[in-house]
Amino acid sequence: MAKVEREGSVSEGELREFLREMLLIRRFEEKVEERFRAGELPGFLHVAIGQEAVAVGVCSALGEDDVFASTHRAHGHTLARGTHPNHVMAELYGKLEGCSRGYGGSMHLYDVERGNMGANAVVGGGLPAVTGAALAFKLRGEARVALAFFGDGATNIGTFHEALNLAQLWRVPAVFVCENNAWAESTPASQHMPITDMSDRALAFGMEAISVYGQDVEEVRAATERALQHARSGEGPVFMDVETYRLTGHYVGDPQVYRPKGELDELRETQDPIDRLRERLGLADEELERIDREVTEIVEESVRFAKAGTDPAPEDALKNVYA
Amino acid sequence: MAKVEREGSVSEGELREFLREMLLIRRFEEKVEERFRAGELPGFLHVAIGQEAVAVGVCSALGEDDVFASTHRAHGHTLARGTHPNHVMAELYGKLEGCSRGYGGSMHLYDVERGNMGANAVVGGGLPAVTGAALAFKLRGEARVALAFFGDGATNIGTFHEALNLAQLWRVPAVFVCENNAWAESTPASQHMPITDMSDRALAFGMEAISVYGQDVEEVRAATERALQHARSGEGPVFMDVETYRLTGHYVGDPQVYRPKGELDELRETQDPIDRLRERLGLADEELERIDREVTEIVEESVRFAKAGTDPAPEDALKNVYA
Amino acid sequence: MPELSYREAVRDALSRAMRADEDVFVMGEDIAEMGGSMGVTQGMLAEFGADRVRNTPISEMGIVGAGIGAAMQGMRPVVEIMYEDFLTLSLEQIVNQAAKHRYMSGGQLKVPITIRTQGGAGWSPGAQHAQQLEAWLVHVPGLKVVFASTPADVRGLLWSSIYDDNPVIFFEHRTLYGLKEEVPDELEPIPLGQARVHREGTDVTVVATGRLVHESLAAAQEAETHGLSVEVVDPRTLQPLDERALVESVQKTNRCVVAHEAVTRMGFGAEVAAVVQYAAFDWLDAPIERVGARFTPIPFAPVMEEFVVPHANDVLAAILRTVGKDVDGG
Amino acid sequence: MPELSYREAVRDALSRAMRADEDVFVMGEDIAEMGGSMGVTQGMLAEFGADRVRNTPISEMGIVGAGIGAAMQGMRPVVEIMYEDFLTLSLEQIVNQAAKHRYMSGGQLKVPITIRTQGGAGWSPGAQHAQQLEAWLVHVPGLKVVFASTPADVRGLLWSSIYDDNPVIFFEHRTLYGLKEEVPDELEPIPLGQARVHREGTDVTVVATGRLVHESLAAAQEAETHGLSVEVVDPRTLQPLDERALVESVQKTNRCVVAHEAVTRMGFGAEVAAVVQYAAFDWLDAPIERVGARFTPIPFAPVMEEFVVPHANDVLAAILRTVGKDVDGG
Ligand SMILES: Cc1ncc(C[n+]2csc(CCOP(=O)(O)OP(=O)(O)O)c2C)c(N)n1
Ligand SMILES: Cc1ncc(C[n+]2csc(CCOP(=O)(O)OP(=O)(O)O)c2C)c(N)n1
Ligand SMILES: [Mg+2]
Ligand SMILES: [Mg+2]
Repeated sequence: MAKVEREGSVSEGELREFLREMLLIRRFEEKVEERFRAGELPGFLHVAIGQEAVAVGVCSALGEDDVFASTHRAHGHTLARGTHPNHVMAELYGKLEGCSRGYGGSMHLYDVERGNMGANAVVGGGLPAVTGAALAFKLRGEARVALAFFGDGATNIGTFHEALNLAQLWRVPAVFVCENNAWAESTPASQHMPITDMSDRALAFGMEAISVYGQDVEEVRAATERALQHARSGEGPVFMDVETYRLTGHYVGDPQVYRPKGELDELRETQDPIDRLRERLGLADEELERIDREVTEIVEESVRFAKAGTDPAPEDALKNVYA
Repeated sequence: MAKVEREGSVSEGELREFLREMLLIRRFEEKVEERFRAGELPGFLHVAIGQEAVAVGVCSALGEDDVFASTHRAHGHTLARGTHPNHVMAELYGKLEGCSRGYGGSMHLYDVERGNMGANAVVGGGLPAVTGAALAFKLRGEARVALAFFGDGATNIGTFHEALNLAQLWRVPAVFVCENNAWAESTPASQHMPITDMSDRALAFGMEAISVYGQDVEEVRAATERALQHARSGEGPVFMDVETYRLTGHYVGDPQVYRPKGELDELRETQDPIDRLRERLGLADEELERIDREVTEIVEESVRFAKAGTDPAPEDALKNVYA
Repeated sequence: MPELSYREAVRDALSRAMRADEDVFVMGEDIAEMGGSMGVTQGMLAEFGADRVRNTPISEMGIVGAGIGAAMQGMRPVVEIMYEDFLTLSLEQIVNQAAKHRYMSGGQLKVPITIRTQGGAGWSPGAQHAQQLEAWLVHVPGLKVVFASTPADVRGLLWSSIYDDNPVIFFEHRTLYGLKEEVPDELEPIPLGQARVHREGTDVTVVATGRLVHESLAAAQEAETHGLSVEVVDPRTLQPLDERALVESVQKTNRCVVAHEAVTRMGFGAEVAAVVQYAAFDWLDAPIERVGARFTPIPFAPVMEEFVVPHANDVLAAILRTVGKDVDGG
Repeated sequence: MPELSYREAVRDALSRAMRADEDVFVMGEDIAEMGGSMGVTQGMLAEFGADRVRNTPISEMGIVGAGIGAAMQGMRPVVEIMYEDFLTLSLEQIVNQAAKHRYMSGGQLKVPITIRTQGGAGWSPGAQHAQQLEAWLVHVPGLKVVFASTPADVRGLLWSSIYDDNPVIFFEHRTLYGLKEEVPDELEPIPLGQARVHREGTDVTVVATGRLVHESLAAAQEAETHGLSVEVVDPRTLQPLDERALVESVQKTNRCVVAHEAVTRMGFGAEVAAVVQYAAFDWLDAPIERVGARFTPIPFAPVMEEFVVPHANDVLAAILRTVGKDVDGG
């Protein structure tokens, strides 16, 4: 994982590393779409194509001992946190080598060693535990932060309200990252939220809020550093409203009948975080292709790894119910 | 029920009627405390001594077809809405003549004819139904408003968030009245809320908010009229933050070990809504005593009525489970 | 007679009720433009408009509660909870509010809401999208509980649920949506509280719900090759429960298997077993067998998922045990 | 040996665990200055301070979830849900999160949280403050479920629950808090999963939980006057269930009554009946009787409340039915 050199600024080398990570996530998820269509992947899958800068910007800022909880759209977060693509892909194939040993699946990626407290298939379901993890850090006097990813749609559920309210009341070191892609499945923000400025949500708790443009990985990184710093220093939790774009369907296979015609094409044209970073870096075509080949090979290898993985025995299902 | 003459202003006659109602509620609840101590009343009882101006100010503004939902602290709301004291008291005694036929008890006072959709013993439990009732009115094009009472403590529960969020999103004719007495049972606001200005809660929904001093019945009445008018005219719901004071324990019998010494005496001295209104009206002692005798007799009669009431047969318990 | 899928049958019941009656409306997450996560309400937005096919935010507690409030004001809302795992989020409203308002008010109110939801394993949806939780609701006085297993049943029962004056929790099983059946042109309401005998038999009674009705029918077929005549009964309504139908069947066959996809422990089969052993004690020639999911969350990997939830062979094995035979000949 | 009330016994277990171990802390509504709505945590704020006796807002979902998060980070939180009726608000976190994190992660995590709650009828608390919902939790793989009926049991079981590495839902019964008993100076942990035989007998086994343990003991006493020797067994842990203890008892007595305060339909007694009829089929001389609340919400008026929930006489009547006698002589 990239190390922070100076707060609020990232070296060119790191930015290149970010590009590589974002492209890896992109290619990984495109592969997921492809393998799903090929009928190889069971379960419900949600890719975050278009949202890679959020995953990379946020996760690169996390300290080694920090923890986070994710959502149904978790591949990017998990990869950006450093879980090997082989183990993520193996999970999607339901193999024992998967990061959840095949028990979880795409919506339940865990990597406890790396502070991944788990992706959640219940919208908002992971938020209270982030407050609680942060409470544990505070009680034990540890300089760690717990961070939550969630979507704009998740801000409508009571769990969100209770988790953030408690976090602020107790001034725990937590950061709440709203990946605001303006859609909850097929439901546009206008149909699911009575406000237009997402950061207004934080006002109900008097919580520090940061709004950031999420297609720019540098901005996300800088904002996350500020948020982590605030939380870590004992000043309480932070709400991050991250404007981002889902450049694909809600789930893999989604025909997106609900999307206004042309929206997707236009967004792909204007809101691709990888294009943006590439321009920022002034990356030559061959340089990009080199990186692309590299990450594509990693992704291909992850599929090979996953397919060659071990299927659980049926009776393995009886394990891990109780400690 | 008092009729509105001009918006935002109440005649002297009405104010006297308010005083009478407030005093009736006060004497009723003092009697409840007394009868509880005498061992006559089963169940969990919560009186609203000190909060009478909210009940009367709000309920007097409601239109005949409006509906409301209440809380565990419901005697005042129910009486102010015009349910006969006999039927409220009979309910507390568990009699068939009770406003809930003896099935509900103090925390579940209903009077559907008068638009009382029920008091709720689950904090926040009645809020979504108020949104839903208002939705029904809107769908049917009826000029009715649904109103919810709840406490400051209730603003911490997810139900609150979901109910208000939906109400605003759907622009339904609902009014949410927070009886903000700065205590949730034994827990002071500082221990249960991360904000000091309750109306900040409304910002998360972009909801119209009105703050009002709840010990002044005229102010409550005027604010409620404004809120109802807003809601009824289709402009959407309103959040009312009503500052009020609980001049007694949380429940009847509460030793209030948690209350700072002296707080209660001071509040009783400075925050009694009945004293205030009496001064406003410049009411002579004998006039007050006359009213007091009148309402006291009503309360006494309600106890006689209740005690003479009919106990349900044990097997009556099997009725009313299904329609 | 038109052929309808289970999915279309649900849609048909909803649409007919909405045509017949302005008080009926549906609401839920992604039910409008997208037509619901299982496609059940597809096309309904166009016919009924956004007010009556109401797309909602992710607020399971709020939308159920809003349905309750509308029902208390005389509407007949049908609220969709996308996955029954999310009933956990609205249970307060279902159990403390919908189920009790009538009672707590001494009969002043009624709450004619229908809450549709679906669940089940089968496509590796994982531990939080595959539970079968109907047993919880059966434990709650004031609720009715329906679990339909065929297109005709789902249509007739949903209609009756919508027009029932009580809160009804209506379970659908995800893997049944594609199941097709010929149904009459006219919708025939099916009264709540009536079991359906899917197959008559004399040796063993299988009481099954949801997907397990079909697994049980397959098992019954297979049992014939063992010379056994198996009766398959689907209670359809779990509350009120048609106890008499179950008991009479067992009094005829003297043997009973209960089968559902939910976890066996404290599952609906426990109630059936308790009822049947009580009422048919003198008739029973063998212990009542329960078939249900193993006591684990639903795992993701298909091979484990398959192992955890019951299938026809599990029902068959239970049938054979009741007559003292082992699956592997015995 | 000191005499402790059930209330004091809970407090004693909590306090000892908190003294022994910095990772243990308690949180809940009004548990600090007020000492909890039932007075269980009185005095603990003074000893342990506000960080570890954490007063919370009314956020049942949030505080259970916060406990889960703290537990995932190695703490052993004990969260109090003031009334078990409010479990309905936190069930998503209990069922989808606490119970499943370990499984969904393939064993990477544990969630050693204890959730204490209390309920029960008896003082006219009304329909939303008197439910007994333990059966729901027994249906959920990944949870352990405890329901203690005496001071010694509640103390030893709570200790074991706190130190169990799994989420434990710990039920207390409101009317038992004043019950006193002599207990050893040293706290003796009671392993989860062990039933307790309260009274030996040879004619009928009564399996009872919570308040009904005491009602059953009274009924057993009374049954002696009918010449009957009644064994009373309290499973204490409902999950894992000590099936063997129950079955062995019934294999000895050949008759079984199950008694709890929860609604009979789909109550814990259904599971016991299903287990016992299966394992002791050849031993049973009479149908298994279930004693539980009638199928209604809990009414307010004392005379109705009394009628709805079961008492010693209901248990006695069931005992007599198992031996073919009527209460009113027969
Ligand atoms: C409690 C709950 N309700 C509904 C769903 C079904 N669902 C899964 S994702 C989703 C939309 C989530 O939207 P958002 O939070 O904005 O995240 P995004 O998908 O945009 O990343 C819905 C409704 C769920 N998983 N959990
Ligand atoms: C969901 C829920 N949690 C806890 C309780 C117990 N309880 C009853 S009243 C109360 C305090 C409510 O405070 P507030 O909302 O401010 O109302 P007030 O009592 O001040 O009128 C609590 C915690 C409850 N009834 N419901
Ligand atoms: Mg979104
Ligand atoms: Mg208050």
